Amino acid sequence: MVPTNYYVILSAILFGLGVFAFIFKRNIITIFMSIELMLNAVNLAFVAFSQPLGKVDGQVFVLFVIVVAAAEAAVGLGIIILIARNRQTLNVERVDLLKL
Amino acid sequence: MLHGGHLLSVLIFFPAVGALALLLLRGDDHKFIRIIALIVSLAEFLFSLLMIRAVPAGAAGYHLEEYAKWINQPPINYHLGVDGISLFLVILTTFLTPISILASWKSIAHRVKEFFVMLLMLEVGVVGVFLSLDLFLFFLFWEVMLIPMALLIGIWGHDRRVYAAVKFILYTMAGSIFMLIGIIWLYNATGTFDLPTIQTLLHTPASQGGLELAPRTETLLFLAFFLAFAIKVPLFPLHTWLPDAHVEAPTAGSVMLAGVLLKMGTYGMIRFCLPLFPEASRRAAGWVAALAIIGIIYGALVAMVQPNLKKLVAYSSVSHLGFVVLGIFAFHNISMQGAVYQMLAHGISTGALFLLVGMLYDRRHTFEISEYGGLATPMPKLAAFFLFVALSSLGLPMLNGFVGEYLVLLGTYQRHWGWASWAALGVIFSACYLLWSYQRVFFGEITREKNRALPDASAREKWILATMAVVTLWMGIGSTFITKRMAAAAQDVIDQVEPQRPYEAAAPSEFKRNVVKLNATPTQTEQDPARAAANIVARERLGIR
Amino acid sequence: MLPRVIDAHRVLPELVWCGFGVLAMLMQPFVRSRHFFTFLALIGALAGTAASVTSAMHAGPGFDGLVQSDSFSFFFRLLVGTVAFLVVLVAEPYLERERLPFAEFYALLLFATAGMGVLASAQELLTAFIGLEMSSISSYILAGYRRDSLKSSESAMKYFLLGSFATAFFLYGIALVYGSSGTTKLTGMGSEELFHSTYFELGLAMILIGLGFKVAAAPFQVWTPDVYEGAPTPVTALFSAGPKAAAFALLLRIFATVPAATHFWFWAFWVLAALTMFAGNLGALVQTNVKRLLAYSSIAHAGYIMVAFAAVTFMARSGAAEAAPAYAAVLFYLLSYALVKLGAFTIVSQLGGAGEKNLSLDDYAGLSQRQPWVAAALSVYLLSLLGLPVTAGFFGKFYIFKAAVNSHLLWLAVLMAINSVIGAYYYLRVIVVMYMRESSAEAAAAPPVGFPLTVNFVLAFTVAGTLYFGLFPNQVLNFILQPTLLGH
Amino acid sequence: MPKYPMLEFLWIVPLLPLLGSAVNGLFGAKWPNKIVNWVAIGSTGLSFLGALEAVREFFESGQVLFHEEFFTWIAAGNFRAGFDLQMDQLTVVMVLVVTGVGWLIHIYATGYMAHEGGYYRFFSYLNLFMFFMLILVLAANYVLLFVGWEGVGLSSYLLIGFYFLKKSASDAGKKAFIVNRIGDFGFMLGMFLLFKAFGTLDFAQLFAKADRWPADAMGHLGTFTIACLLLFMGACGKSAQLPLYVWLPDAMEGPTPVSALIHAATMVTAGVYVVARSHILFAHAPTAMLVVAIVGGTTAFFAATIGLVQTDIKKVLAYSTVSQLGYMFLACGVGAFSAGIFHLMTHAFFKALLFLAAGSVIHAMGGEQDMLRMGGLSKKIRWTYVTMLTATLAIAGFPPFAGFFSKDSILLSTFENEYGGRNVGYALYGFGLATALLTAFYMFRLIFLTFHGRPRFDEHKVHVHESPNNMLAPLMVLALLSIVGGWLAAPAMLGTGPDYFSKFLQPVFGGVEAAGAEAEARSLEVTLAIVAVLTALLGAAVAYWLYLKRPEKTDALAKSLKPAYSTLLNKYYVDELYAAVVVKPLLWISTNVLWKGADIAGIDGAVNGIAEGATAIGDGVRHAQSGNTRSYAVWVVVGALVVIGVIFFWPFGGKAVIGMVH
Amino acid sequence: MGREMTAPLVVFFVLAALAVIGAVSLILQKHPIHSALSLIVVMVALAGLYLLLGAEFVAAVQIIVYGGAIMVLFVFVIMLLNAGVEEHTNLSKMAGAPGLLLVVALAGFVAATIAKSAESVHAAPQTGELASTLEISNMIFKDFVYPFELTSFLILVAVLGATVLAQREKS
Repeated sequence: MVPTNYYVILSAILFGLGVFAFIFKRNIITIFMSIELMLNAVNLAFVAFSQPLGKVDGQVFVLFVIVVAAAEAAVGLGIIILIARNRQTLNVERVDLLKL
Repeated sequence: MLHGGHLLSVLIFFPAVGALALLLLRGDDHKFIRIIALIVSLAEFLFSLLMIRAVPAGAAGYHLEEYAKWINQPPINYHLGVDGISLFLVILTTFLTPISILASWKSIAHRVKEFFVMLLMLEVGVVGVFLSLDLFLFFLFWEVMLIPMALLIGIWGHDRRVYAAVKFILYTMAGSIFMLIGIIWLYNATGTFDLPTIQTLLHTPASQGGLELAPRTETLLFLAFFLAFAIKVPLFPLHTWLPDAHVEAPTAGSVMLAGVLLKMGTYGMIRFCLPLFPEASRRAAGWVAALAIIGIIYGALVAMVQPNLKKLVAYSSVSHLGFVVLGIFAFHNISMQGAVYQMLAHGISTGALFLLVGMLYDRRHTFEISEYGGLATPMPKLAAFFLFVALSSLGLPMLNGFVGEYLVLLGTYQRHWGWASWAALGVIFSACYLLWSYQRVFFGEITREKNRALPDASAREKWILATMAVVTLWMGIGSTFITKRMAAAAQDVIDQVEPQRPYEAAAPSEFKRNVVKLNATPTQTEQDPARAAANIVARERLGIR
Repeated sequence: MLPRVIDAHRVLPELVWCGFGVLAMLMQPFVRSRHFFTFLALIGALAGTAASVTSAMHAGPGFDGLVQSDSFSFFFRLLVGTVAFLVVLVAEPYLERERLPFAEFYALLLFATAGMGVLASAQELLTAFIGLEMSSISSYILAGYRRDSLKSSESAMKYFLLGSFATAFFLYGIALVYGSSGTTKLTGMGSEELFHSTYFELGLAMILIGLGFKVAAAPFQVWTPDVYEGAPTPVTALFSAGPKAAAFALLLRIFATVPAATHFWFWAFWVLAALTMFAGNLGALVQTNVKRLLAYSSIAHAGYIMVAFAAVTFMARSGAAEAAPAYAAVLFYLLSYALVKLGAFTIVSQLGGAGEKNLSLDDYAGLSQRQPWVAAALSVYLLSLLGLPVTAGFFGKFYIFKAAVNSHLLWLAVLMAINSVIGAYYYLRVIVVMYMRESSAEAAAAPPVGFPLTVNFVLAFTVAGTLYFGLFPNQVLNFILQPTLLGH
Repeated sequence: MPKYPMLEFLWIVPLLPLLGSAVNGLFGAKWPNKIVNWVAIGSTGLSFLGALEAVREFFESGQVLFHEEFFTWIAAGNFRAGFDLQMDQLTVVMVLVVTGVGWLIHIYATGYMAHEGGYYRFFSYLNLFMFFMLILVLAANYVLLFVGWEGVGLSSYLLIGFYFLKKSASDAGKKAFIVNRIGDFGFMLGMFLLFKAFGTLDFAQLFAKADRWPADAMGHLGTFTIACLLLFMGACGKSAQLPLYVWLPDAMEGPTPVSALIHAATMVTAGVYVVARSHILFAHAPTAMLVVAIVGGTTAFFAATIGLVQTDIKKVLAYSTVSQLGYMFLACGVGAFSAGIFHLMTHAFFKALLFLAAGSVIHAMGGEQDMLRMGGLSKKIRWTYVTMLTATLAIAGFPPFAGFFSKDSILLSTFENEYGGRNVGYALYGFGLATALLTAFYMFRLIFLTFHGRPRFDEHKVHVHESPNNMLAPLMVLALLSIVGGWLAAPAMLGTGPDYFSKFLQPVFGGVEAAGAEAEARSLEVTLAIVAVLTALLGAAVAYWLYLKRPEKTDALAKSLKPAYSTLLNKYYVDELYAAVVVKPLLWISTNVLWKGADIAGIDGAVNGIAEGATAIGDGVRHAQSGNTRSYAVWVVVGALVVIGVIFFWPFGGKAVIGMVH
Repeated sequence: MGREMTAPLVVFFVLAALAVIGAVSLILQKHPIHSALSLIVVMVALAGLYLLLGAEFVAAVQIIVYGGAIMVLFVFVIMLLNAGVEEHTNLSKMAGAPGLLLVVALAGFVAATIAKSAESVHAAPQTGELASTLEISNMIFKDFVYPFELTSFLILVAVLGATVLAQREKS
């Protein structure tokens, strides 16, 4: 059997990659995708934990997270469209009017 | 729980009511505003005089106490009281306020209503500070008072007023925030903010349910309180806000600042530092005295070379307040009374000096000494008043400054002759800077044409100055009126710092007029024959009467 | 195990707010009158606030421990409800001035409020997460509500990206906590074992990261100034008062319920508090934009509140009763702070003028001459932020100091003291500008900015509250200090 | 009706001049001179009469010491300073001198100042001076004495700076006050020490206690010695002794009556009075006595040498005053207090006379003070000449003028003085005698330069005229006093009786001066007197030779002794020395080190530096806010690391909080 | 690792490798579309892992909602906005090398901590039974009915937000 730790380590790696992606990508959409990656990592952790605990609530949480992710996606893409329309760019580094 | 009616509450809040009334009344008629403010402040002064009756000579402890519950978690109470020390400080405040109002009669022309509102609010804060017996309440007034003062400086001041106002408030806050921590610490240790209660607890041995502070804790607490007060005084080297604040403040602001606000610092030392942390006070005394002495000499020397008249007076305050601090930390009942007296005297003298400087400014719009010269010719009356005030400030006997200074030095000398000797140098330097500046401003030929036609003191100015002069003279001669009322309170403070000093513990006797000295002497047996003969003659003479 | 009526009672305020939000959404195509929506929103906010009374009367755990209706949640529901109510009042003239749709704004506002209510009452991490998302997502949208404004949209983007980023941490923390304790209910995390669980420790760390972001603790605070500046000012007012309070509420509940949290978080709070105070105050020192300055000040105040949290940890050792003063410090501070910030941003919102152009400190020069009452009100707020007596802010700070000193956190208290002085400088700067500088020529020539009745009501309310709590904090404190505050 | 009304209401004596001062000061500006005169002269005259009556009552009551407490002025703890007046024989002398001479000078001043502006002001100040001087001499404790002490200093300041338009005048006034303050510094410390030691500052109690204390050993800095030295420091300031004498010559900037009254007859002798008043203390401090004697003797000689070459008529008299004051201290220093007071009294007469006469000369010359521009005035202003000559003879010590007797008794006491078994008297006597020589020389130089020889001024421009009667009358009275004032001591000199003056003061200073001195002692006295007279004659002769007989030699002599001459002319460069060593460095340090250095750059710099530092950090914090979302994310990661780092790796006790001991 | 290589383990490693590769590819791809596709790979791999964990309902939802709906939305928006290859602006220093170090430190620490502490997750008593969908629905509609209801409002908010934000100006 696969030890739960393996899943959790994988989720940590994916989460880390998500963080990494968030920082290194410049395209807002990609950055948003890296958030989705992080959420996926979390989901993996939930499911992984729920299995040895013998409870399904971990899986339920995943469903909630997916719903929330969907909601976030709707709003986030809305915001991205807004930015693209206002700034004519999707490069996050060009959106830095507010600073200092 | 009320003992003496609500006089103290009235004293604190009456000016606030006046200010509120001013705020709501029409704001365009400046004369009307001024008169209302003056009436309010005069009435306040009269109220404050009523306190004198309630503070009998020779009675220690608080009088006219008021007590009401205010906040129950933590238990903060509205506790007021007056003793011999605070009594006269309050009267000084209420006296200087109408004077300040009169002094601002003409010179404040814009935002008149706000000005007088601020002045009255300032009075509220200051009187509150002096009358509070609850640490929290004290702190509250202590802080509240900052705002009107800062606004007085910042709105009606001179060129660098904003800098000065901000500096003033930041300096003060920097100190007081630590005091707040100290107050809270005390509360945590004692469970109360009530000053007399805390005092009792701290002076009761732990075995009897009192609180004994560890030396380190006590020192830290002492420092927390002391820093706030030292900044306010201001003690060297925390004084640099003062010259700026004074120079930039309008006349009334300077008068209140020098006359009353600085005293809050020394009052705090007397009321809190010494009684609450006697051990730490004793340990710190040497350091504090050193700073005070440095302040005395340093303030005087720096004052001497100021090209700016107002700054000169400001630095002279540093010097004078050094005497007060020295007197307090000499832990001698004579010097303590001297310190309190010096506080009052400085309030009057320096207040008057600022009034005069302000009057000069009203005429010439400058504080530069070099702009003046020879003013005695066009304005002999002002010159005479100025000299009078300068003399009182430099401690000429029979004027108010002497009594305090002399008592401080005398008392200090009894404990630490070295301190007193160094401090007495200030007596020389004060003569230097005051007379030198006086010479440069008033003596000699007129060097600037503008000065030739300056008008002499107006009737209003004459009344203000004459009042100040009368008080100066009265305080110089009739000092016992004040000292006998505060002696017990001062002794009380000393007893709390150093309870084991019996030779001064004897309650000061009240001196009656015409008691032939030889009868009053406790050491009759020590007379030698020749003197004894003189005695007999003296007694016989009394018998003849 | 179907939900009972009493469960509905215990979450009634949120349901009411959501309900009114839905109502506003549904009415939007049919009603054109903006006053109608304002009215609706006001009633909604009030109704929800009133409903919190019912739910407080039916105190107890709801939905089998997902939420807890107790005095604590009652306090926060009242707070966020009142904030929402006041924000509606502030927003009305703003939306009209900026020509923005009403219904959606109010709906989002009510949803956000509901989210905060959930956060304040949640006793289970997933519920809390949903609440957090509700308030956050609404907030993202509200931040970008002025679509045509570059700043507003940028603000929304930054808030959204970083907020989601932080949420992921929070969520990961929940996962780890869940993994180690087997539950997401806070009440289930009392076991001694958890003190030694590394997963749990890491999970709590992650949760702290997520919530630290929400409350703008340094070094997570970076988003705050940008978002606050870019968002429409009434929304900024909401941000500074509402979500932050709600996030603190959740933190406080975790503190109170999970012993291991107090155990693990103490030094983190110590350090974060110190960093946050300095970051906020030092950053604010050099600001010239009032809105941004207030944003930095928000950061600083979060730092002060976190000082109290550090104290909570310390006191909680001796039981909930002992920690009560520290809780009280937080709650009272949040209350006073919410009032003040709301008032301040209201004024900023109103003075900003069309398109929020007049936000610079220079635009406030001579305000005391032009609009003395407004200047006076703003001064009251600033002095309260500064912590001067007779204002609520003073007691707030006082209680925090007290809590810190009680817990022997003297150094933290000293750092806070230093920060108070730094803070005094920039608050005073605003007052100085208002009172001691003369208006610019065009400002003096321009007619005074109008303050409609609604805004004046908000100002009067907040000023009165600030002064009232500054003089008589008794009632609030007595309420906060009751032993059953947290329901257990 | 009380038995002794004047004593009972002794305060009236000082109060009258104060009232006069106040009335003139407040209302005099609008009054004609005549009314001002009436007020001023009336108040002092009444005061003089009151003093006389008080003295009469004092003797009638037969008291050793009259003491009255009028009211308590300062009281704190066990300290009390009352407005207490006392009267004993010493006071009697002083009071009569002060009121008497003062009154005469007031009268003189009405003439002298008749044409000056600020007439009322002058008399107001002068009356104020009388008030304080009376307080000084009547005071029954050191504190009240100090009131008078400072008060006369103030009056002196005001009067020196009377011509306030002149910078030199106001400078001189300021200088006088400040130098006096330096002395007062010592005086105050002396008082503090006395209070510490004896618990009182009342003369009677203090001296009674002190009398029973053991005296300090020789060379031992005990309480008495230190206290006495400190008091003497005050006396040095007030009485212009080395090294604090510098103000007195400058004080001549004041109007001449002021110089006569304050800077010759009364105020400057206050130091001598204080030493005499404290003689019990000094008697317990032999070292202090020696110091007094040495300082007195040195000053006497030192000032006389400067007097030799001065050309300003008032300056000569000023240095002469310093010198004579030195004489008095010399007397006190050797224990001859009554001799000192005796000289104080006679000096008051003849020095006041000298000044008034000089004033008359100046008046006659239309304000000219330089003796080199005078000459041959004896015929034109005959009365002035006669009176001045009388005074000169008196000061030079020719019998039977007053100065002869007082100076003689000082020299005699000096000669006999011992200190610690060694006779140091010879040295002091040598100083005294040398001073006498110099005194005779410069005084006759003054007379010869002023009144004899050819006029050295333009007689067409300067209309020399005799002074009015109200100026001459006081001159006459004082001339008379300068002659007869010393006769009280004559019987002792002639061997026909005791020294009545000493006998008079005996209740104060105790059993001194054996009345019927032994023959040996008297022969010594006579010998010394002859020596002194011969010395004075020598001085006068040299002056005659140098200034009348061979005036051309003067310049030659001056040239040949150039360095010495210019040193003297420049008063040993003491003023310059003070300026260079004390004043300038002090100002420089105050300005550059304390004010601009410590205050502005140091403290304020530090404060502002902190503020700027905070702003700079704030700017740094601000720059973390780059506006770039990615960098914000990095900050979030940093924060995550901080949180995790603190939770997992906190070095200070880590998570052990829960277990932390209270 | 002294563990025997069983079949599930092999599957795990394959899927894990796939997920990691997908994630790395997401980072390395320059074009958003490619990144999106990489993300889909990750999601699919995770769905496989869910199956391996016995959570087939979640796996299904993962594929349908995540891989299907959400990612389609992403791709749609990318197309709509015509997003091109990522620009290379180098404006933020903070996001450069120090950022890399920090992230590595964070991820490394988290992974290491988890790896180190096998303690809390009890040695998996693998039942092999799949959690029934019924169980899940029971949970959602009973235990978590309140958050579930709240999510509906959340969706509402999202819809509202999307319309508010993305609608064209009515000029």
